[in-house]
Amino acid sequence: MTATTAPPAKPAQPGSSAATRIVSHVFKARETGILIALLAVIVVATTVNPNFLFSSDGFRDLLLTPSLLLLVAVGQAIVIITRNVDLSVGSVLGLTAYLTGRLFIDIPGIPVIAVFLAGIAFGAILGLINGALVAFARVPALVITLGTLYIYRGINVAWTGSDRINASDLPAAFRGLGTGQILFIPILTIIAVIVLVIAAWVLRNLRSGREFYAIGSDPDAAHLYGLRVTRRILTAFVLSGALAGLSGVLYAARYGTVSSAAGTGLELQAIGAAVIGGVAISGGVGTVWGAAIGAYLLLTINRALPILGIQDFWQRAVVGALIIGAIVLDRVLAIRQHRKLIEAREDVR
Amino acid sequence: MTATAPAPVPNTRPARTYAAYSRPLWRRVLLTRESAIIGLLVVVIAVSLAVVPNFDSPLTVTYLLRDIAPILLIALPMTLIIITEEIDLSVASIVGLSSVMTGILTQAGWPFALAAITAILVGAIAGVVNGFLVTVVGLPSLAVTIGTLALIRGIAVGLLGTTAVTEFPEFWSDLAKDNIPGTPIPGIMIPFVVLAIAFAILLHFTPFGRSLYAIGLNKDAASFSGIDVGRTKFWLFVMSGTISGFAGVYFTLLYNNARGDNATGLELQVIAAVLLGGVSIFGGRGALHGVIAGVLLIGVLGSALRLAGVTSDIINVITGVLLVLSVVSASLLAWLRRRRISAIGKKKERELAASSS
Amino acid sequence: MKSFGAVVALRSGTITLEQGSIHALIGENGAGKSTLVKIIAGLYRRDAGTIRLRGEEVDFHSTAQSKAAGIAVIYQEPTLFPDLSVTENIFMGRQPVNRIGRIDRKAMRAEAQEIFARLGVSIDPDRITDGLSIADQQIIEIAKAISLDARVLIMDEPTAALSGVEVERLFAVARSLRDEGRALMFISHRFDEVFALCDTVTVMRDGSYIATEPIAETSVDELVRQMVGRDVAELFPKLPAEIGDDVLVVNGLTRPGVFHDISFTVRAGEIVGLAGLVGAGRSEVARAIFGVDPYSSGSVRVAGTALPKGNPNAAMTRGLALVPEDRRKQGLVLDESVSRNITLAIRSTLTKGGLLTDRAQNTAAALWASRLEVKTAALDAETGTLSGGNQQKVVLGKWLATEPRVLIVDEPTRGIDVGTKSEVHRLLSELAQQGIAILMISSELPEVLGMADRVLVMREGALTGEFPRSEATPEAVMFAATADKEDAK
Amino acid sequence: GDGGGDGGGDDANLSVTFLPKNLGNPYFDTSSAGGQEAVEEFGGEFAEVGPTEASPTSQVSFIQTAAQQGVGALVVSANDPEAICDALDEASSAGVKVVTFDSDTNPECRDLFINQATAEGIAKVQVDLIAEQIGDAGQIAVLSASANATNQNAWIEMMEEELAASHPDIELVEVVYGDDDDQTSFDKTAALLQTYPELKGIISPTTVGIAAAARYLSTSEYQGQVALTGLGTPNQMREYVEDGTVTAFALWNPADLGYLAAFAAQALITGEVTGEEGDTFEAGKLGSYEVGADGTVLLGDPYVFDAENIGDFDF
Ligand SMILES: Nc1ncnc2c1ncn2[C@@H]1O[C@H](COP(=O)(O)OP(=O)(O)OP(=O)(O)O)[C@@H](O)[C@H]1O
Ligand SMILES: Nc1ncnc2c1ncn2[C@@H]1O[C@H](COP(=O)(O)OP(=O)(O)OP(=O)(O)O)[C@@H](O)[C@H]1O
Ligand SMILES: [Mg+2]
Ligand SMILES: [Mg+2]
Repeated sequence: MTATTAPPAKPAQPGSSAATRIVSHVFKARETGILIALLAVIVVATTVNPNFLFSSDGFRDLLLTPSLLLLVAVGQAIVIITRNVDLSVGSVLGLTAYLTGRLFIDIPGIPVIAVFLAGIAFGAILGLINGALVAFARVPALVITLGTLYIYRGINVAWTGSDRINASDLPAAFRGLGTGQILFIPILTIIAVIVLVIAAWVLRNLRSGREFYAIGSDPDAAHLYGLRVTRRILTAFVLSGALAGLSGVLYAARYGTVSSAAGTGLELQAIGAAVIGGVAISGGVGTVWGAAIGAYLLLTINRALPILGIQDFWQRAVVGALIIGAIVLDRVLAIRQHRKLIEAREDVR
Repeated sequence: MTATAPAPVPNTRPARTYAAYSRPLWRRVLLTRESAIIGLLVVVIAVSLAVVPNFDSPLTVTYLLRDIAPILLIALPMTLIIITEEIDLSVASIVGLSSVMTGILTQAGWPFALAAITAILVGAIAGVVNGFLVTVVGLPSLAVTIGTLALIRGIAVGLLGTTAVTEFPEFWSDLAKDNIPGTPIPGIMIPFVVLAIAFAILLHFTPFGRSLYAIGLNKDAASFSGIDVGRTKFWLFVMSGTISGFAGVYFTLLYNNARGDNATGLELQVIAAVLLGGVSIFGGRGALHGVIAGVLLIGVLGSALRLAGVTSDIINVITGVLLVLSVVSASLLAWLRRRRISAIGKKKERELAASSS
Repeated sequence: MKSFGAVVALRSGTITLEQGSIHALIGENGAGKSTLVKIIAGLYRRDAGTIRLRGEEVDFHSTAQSKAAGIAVIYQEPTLFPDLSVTENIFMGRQPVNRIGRIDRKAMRAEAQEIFARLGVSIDPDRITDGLSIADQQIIEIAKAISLDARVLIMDEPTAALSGVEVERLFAVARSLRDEGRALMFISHRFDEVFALCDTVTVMRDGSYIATEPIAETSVDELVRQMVGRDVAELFPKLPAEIGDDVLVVNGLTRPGVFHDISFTVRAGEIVGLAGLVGAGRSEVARAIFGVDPYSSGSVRVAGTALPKGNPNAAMTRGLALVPEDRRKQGLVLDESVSRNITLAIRSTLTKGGLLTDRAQNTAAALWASRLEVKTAALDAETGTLSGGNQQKVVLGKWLATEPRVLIVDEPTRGIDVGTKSEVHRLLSELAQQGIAILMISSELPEVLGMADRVLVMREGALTGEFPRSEATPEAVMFAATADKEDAK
Repeated sequence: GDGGGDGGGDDANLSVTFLPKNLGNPYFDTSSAGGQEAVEEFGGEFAEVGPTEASPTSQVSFIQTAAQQGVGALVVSANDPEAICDALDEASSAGVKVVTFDSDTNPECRDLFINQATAEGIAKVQVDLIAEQIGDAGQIAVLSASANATNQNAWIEMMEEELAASHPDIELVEVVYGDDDDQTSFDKTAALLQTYPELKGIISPTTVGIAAAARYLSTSEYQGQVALTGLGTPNQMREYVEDGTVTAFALWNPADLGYLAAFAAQALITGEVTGEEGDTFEAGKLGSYEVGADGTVLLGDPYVFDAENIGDFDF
């Protein structure tokens, strides 16, 4: 974890030029540390086994495996930034993945794009239910999404029964999306990265994006300020649901088989990815870039462990250690920064 | 407090007297969230007895209590933790780790009692880790226990792979399963009832319990009143770890099976039951009898529905709906109350307008 | 009109703001000034009455609507987003954007710097607001309001935490806004500021409108009479007390960044007033003494024995009690009953055989509630439903129940109506008479001067003055509390 | 009410409940369908229950429910040989006949075990298939179900013996566990290929595993390079046999297995057999079967599917 001890994102000194400001910002960003950790894992694993990176499958899997989690983690990050949490994402993914298969089976010849739209819309509706309960009933997201985690999964199991979706039920063109590549880059990864870039841009550059941060930073102040808190929280949950829906469609494309257990346990991975990537569970802090890198780090470590001779049974322990390491690190950095600010004030005195 | 301190404030004016309670006893007892859950439980039991075949067999009681015993046990400390506005998501992982420890040590030839005590101790240590990270390092318990949930489960699965230890001394596994002689009630209920009484007294009739509610409702006011918030929470997490460890040993014996993935997902059931039992996730509200009724309600519903041939997924949906309803109904009631108050305000306004015109 | 349950915060208020003028709103704590402001801002809904803007009746449902109508409000409590940068805090929700809605950060930053230049302060616009001093936070609030370019600007005690220089700059800005033809409302407890800045003044008392006059036609004495509604002398029933030995001895208490080298003593039967501006660090000192906050060096002794650091429980058993400044956040568990609040600090002593019963709590609570004449229907009423003054009595009762030797009261009469206020004062006097050592922190100068045997003054984390009762004039105390660093040395 | 209904002739309680390792698994869907066919033939009452994930503790509550309901017989595929034993014992003492199929428990815990094929036969057919496909030399790996799966473990042990005895040039480098979960099996296949660049073949003695592995292989650079065989169902594997990812794989007919298990249950309920060695009973269209040592009934030899014959099957 030493690689991640980058200094905190600290405001640049006034008067420095724009270029040096950007450089120092990138250098000091919390995301940089986690990126270095990711690169270190890749380098070590590749040194032990060059196939990890330098075979076409190795390279593809490196990019492909975390793409689904990336999408879900981006949605999760947005929700966490507003000081909420969405535990139902795994169940939403499972439901939409199954819906995808059903659409192909029940409506022969349905265009792939229509299935994508249906999956995203369905996920968005499930997210809307979460968001409405949280925003209007003013009940903590943890409880609501814990409830919908059960409910959505139960509906999924009841709906699926024993009719799981098999690869042969899905058109080859659709399945091709799950494994195909454009210029050595898997299509799934391209989709995930496009979503990531848009989300990052919105969160950074649009008023609505910044309001997510404001709400998470201090909900009471946001209310005093006249921000539309209810609408933004609804939006965050709808986005999270829609992204889980999108990754549900992609799950069907990648894995071909969809049973009623698809996506079980994904919520913890998504929250883990966000937290590892520097998104504070108490809201207001972090970027979707961080969550995305966190997702890559999590799953890449999973894949690297067997190569490093560690039994894959220990994967979860590593994930847990990473999460705890990341939050402890954030805490230490925050305390250090706070002390610096106090000292600065003392100096002025 | 020294005896030499002067007795303050003598008052010359005639003292007011105060009624202790504004409402009669029966209303204070009956019109509560806990009573509602207990009532619902009674209704569900009555309907099941009437409608579900075989629900009235003594076997039902035995199996039901055996199966929900781990949830009942862990719900006790979980109630206290949630009342202080924290949460412990790692309990099921601690059950898993404790189960694995029991298995490995028994396999290694340790006497079972020693293995079990060690496993419980391991649970306590896991609780210490949680408590340390939450109270000393000052991290939010939700994030911490999501981390330890993965970490502890990972250690459990890592230690034993996906193999299992299934050989345990007959004496102990019978002890875990046997009923109290002459009743259909499993023996595990004896330690549970003892613990439940201890926790009820601790929570409802001691200064320590009082301080838990104060912490949950207003952390600052609690520490301004001389309550050591950090230390209190620390011990709650240790308690939770220890009892989860004990539940792990029981779980192992009940299923004759020590596996890393034992009790996966149990934390959600425990939390769902605690919240259903009327404990507020915002802290400061809730009572132990409500929680026990909440666990029993989920257990009885599940058992009756399974007997009636309803599949487990529908049971999960019902659990989820109950959970959501139970919290939303609280908000709904509060909202209705607010509306009534504002309606009174509006009426005043109209009267004012009428009188001024 | 506005009421919070049983508390009627605002009975009636007529106030007219005119373009190109600054209107002062004064009144005691709890007079309803902030409530009026929040109703105008659309944060609270009025129960009755009308608001007209340029002749048209308006009814704001949210702060966004009032903002859109051109009303900017600086609230009494800073409302900043701690994790966001200073610039973002100023422009949140209405950042300058380009055609596709992208936030123009450069323009935003430039505008922020321009406002800071106009205010004559240097705050890094890119730093996060977490960790800024109260004064800097207040300046950002002011910058926020200025950036709105509003027709109506309402400032609820904006100067409370500012130093003399900063206040002057703010006044310059306010005057220039007035000269641009905007309407301003200024709330302050400082008469000198009201007279220096404002054109008209409105006085409120107990939620009611009292009078509006041009500033030139009134005087401080007149205003005070209108605010208090009776003779001030009656408010401070100071009883003679026999002053004994040192009970509380504080020596060299220091917490970097908050307070430095604080040393003083309080004797049995003595009331020591601790005066200073908001943000001077008085509450922090009190909290450190009691053990809720840490301190890095120094010592606290009660009746000769040293208190361990950071252990309120030990402080309590040695006979120290602290009635904190924010009774809603620190003093009370509002959702719990009166009886449980009164017995919270003495819960361990009420047990029988280790068990704590409702009956024992009710008995103890009834005793203290009746001694302090708390007005409540029953002991199991939620404390949050009581009026402010009665809530304060519950806090006092809670601490008197511990039978302390030293009582620290922090802003004991904040937001309490005049009648209850004098009751609290009489109570403190009686306690002192019985030999309890009292340290009274208050931002209200008349209260300090009227009650204290000795006045200590703090400024920017340091003790800057000590006056015996006879020498404690308002001028001397205010000077010690506000004088610039250089002057004081 | 009493029991799940007395459907059959006489006064015997002919209600039979199937409890597979997990629901939503095509292999068990097929076996349960066979069971249902048989139960309907002899006029009993059929039910299928089961957990969604293959874990022993979650099977226990279904066993308990069956005992409470007082069903005539319970037909179980065990997720763990020991862990569900106590629950089965209790069911037995409540009068429920216990038949295991596909995956056995300890012999004391059940009345009969319906064995799809002998472990030796299953192990040998898979080893022979892989040896043939990789030219009897090189590294191979096994992608199994969960590490506790009784039958898989027995087969793997036999495969190791068979390899050591007759195929010295084949090296079994690792056994990985996909937990009969699709995604896990898929990702484990990817990891295997990554970790062992020299890998020549994979044996997956579980229907979920072989399908997931085939799906991964069919889109990877290893298609045609790494051989894959094991136990699979024709419907799931048809595509991969046709595109050349898989040459041949083996299985018995799971529908027949369920069918036989149901008739064995009926025979126990009616007292036609008691589980003693040498007892015989009639199993409808499959003919007559004899109980072997340890209360085991053998279905027959595994069947090898390849491009030639796969078109003849639909399950
Ligand atoms: N949200 C609330 N709920 C209940 N009572 C309230 C609430 N807000 C204010 N009050 C009460 O309303 C009264 C008026 O309060 P307000 O804040 O308007 O006073 P103020 O004149 O601004 O005083 P100060 O000078 O201390 O700022 C006080 O008694 C206060 O305790
Ligand atoms: N949120 C904060 N962040 C950083 N510093 C703070 C914060 N709040 C207060 N301070 C600092 O702490 C010191 C004391 O503040 P505080 O308002 O408690 O003083 P006070 O004299 O008790 O005022 P009051 O009249 O409100 O009781 C000041 O230096 C102030 O700048
Ligand atoms: Mg105010
Ligand atoms: Mg203060």
